[in-house]
Amino acid sequence: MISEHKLNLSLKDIPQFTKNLVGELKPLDINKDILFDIRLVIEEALANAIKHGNKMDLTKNVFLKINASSKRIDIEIKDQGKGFDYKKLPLPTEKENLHKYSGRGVFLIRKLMTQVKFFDNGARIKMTKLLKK
Amino acid sequence: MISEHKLNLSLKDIPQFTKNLVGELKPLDINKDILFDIRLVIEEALANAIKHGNKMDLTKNVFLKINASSKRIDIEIKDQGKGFDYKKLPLPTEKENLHKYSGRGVFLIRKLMTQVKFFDNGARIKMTKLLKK
Amino acid sequence: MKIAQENKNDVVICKIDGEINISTSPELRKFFDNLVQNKTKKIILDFTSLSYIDSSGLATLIELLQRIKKIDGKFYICNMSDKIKNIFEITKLHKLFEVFENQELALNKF
Amino acid sequence: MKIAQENKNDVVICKIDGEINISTSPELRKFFDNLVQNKTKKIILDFTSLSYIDSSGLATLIELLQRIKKIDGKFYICNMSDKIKNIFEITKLHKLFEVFENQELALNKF
Ligand SMILES: Nc1ncnc2c1ncn2[C@@H]1O[C@H](COP(=O)(O)OP(=O)(O)O)[C@@H](O)[C@H]1O
Ligand SMILES: Nc1ncnc2c1ncn2[C@@H]1O[C@H](COP(=O)(O)OP(=O)(O)O)[C@@H](O)[C@H]1O
Repeated sequence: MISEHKLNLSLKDIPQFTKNLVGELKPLDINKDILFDIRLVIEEALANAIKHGNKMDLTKNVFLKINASSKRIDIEIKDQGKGFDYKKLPLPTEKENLHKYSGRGVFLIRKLMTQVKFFDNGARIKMTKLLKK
Repeated sequence: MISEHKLNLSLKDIPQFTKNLVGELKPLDINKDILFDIRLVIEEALANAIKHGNKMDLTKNVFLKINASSKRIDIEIKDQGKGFDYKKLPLPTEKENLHKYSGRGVFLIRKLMTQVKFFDNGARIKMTKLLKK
Repeated sequence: MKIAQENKNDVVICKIDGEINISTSPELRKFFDNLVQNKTKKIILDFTSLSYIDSSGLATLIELLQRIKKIDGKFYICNMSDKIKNIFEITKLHKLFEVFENQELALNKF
Repeated sequence: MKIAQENKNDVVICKIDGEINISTSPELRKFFDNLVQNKTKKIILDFTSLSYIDSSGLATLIELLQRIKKIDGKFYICNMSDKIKNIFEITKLHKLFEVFENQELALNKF
């Protein structure tokens, strides 16, 4: 199943949207813990795209592609912002960061997906999860 | 919100899929009776595409596009079949057809949408619902 | 879909919770078959909690109507939401089925 | 999200049903604020029915932890599903929070 989306969601709409989006994958019979991870990484990447990329400007869009089979799930999310220095993010698991309210999104994405790559200076993220059957 | 989908669903997966698909429109704050109609017409068109168009061949795909705003919803569904004579469908509301198990899909689509057009001999349907706010 | 069965004298009331669609229809058909096999001749389908129906669900209801007629039984529908009623009216199926505003009116009709 | 509150002596147990995410976090925060304002110093969050949490949900929990510490209180978490536990472990937040297998173990710790 492949789907492409042009979105202008506000932050509070994200959970409902991702819940339905991941719900569409149910016919593929993917383990529910994996669907949890997939939903979480989409949510984190969408929140970043809306908040940091598009800076909450709802006239800007976020573009989302999913290509899912029972073997792998590929996701691409792109915003209309300037990107960021994705190689220089502080580790949220360091003692001095453990109490912080933010800084876990990209880290979770990297941990939960098999492969993560940034493009366009960071304004476009491509991530893949390989599924063992 | 715009989304495009390349699908290979089996018939029994349709209701769950359309429920999630229409769920994605919730941020647009569209009246729930209208979302009922939108879900129904997508379901009927998808069922036709899978059953009559692709003849249940799951190596074939169905392509679905939705463009939704608070003003109008445009839907396009395309299968990989030969189409059909969409101008010559019996009316399901005629007395002799009222007891029949089938033949209500296209009729419901025409009744519930503002505009319905067929292309590619019937293998592609475009439908629009205009929303009053 | 969930079906809650309640018996009032010789009438069986089936409260349908959820959707009658292409994937839930077999369940409803099976439930109904059991009733008919047990010679139940008076059935009410209560649609209070029916949230959705598609054309394959409508087809299933027509099928049920024909089965109950074969054993000289009757089934009534009650408590349709406005939206479901609208679908029945568009397809003119409100003429095929006997539809009542509420359970009491349906019960009194038997 | 639904929160069911149960009091056992001076401990308040909050059973969270649903998701802690960017749109439900304010609700949890408000609920917690009320408890703290009423000088509740012993709180257990029961995660039995927690189906989902995202990074903004994690942030909310960290916030709550800091609030309860300010009034010299404590809050424990119990009954995490394996998946939620996995998210806490990846982010190492299981080191920040006091997490227990079940309510009893958490209750005994106060
Ligand atoms: N799409 C993006 N566009 C611009 N900056 C981004 C984007 N995604 C992430 N960032 C930057 O990377 C930082 C870390 O992101 P993340 O790990 O998700 O944590 P958080 O969003 O909680 O700060 C953000 O604070 C932001 O500065
Ligand atoms: N996408 C399609 N490709 C080929 N034939 C179609 C398609 N959609 C509809 N049809 C034809 O039109 C008829 C009427 O369709 P419909 O009104 O949905 O009723 P039903 O599917 O219950 O027969 C179908 O029986 C089929 O022959």
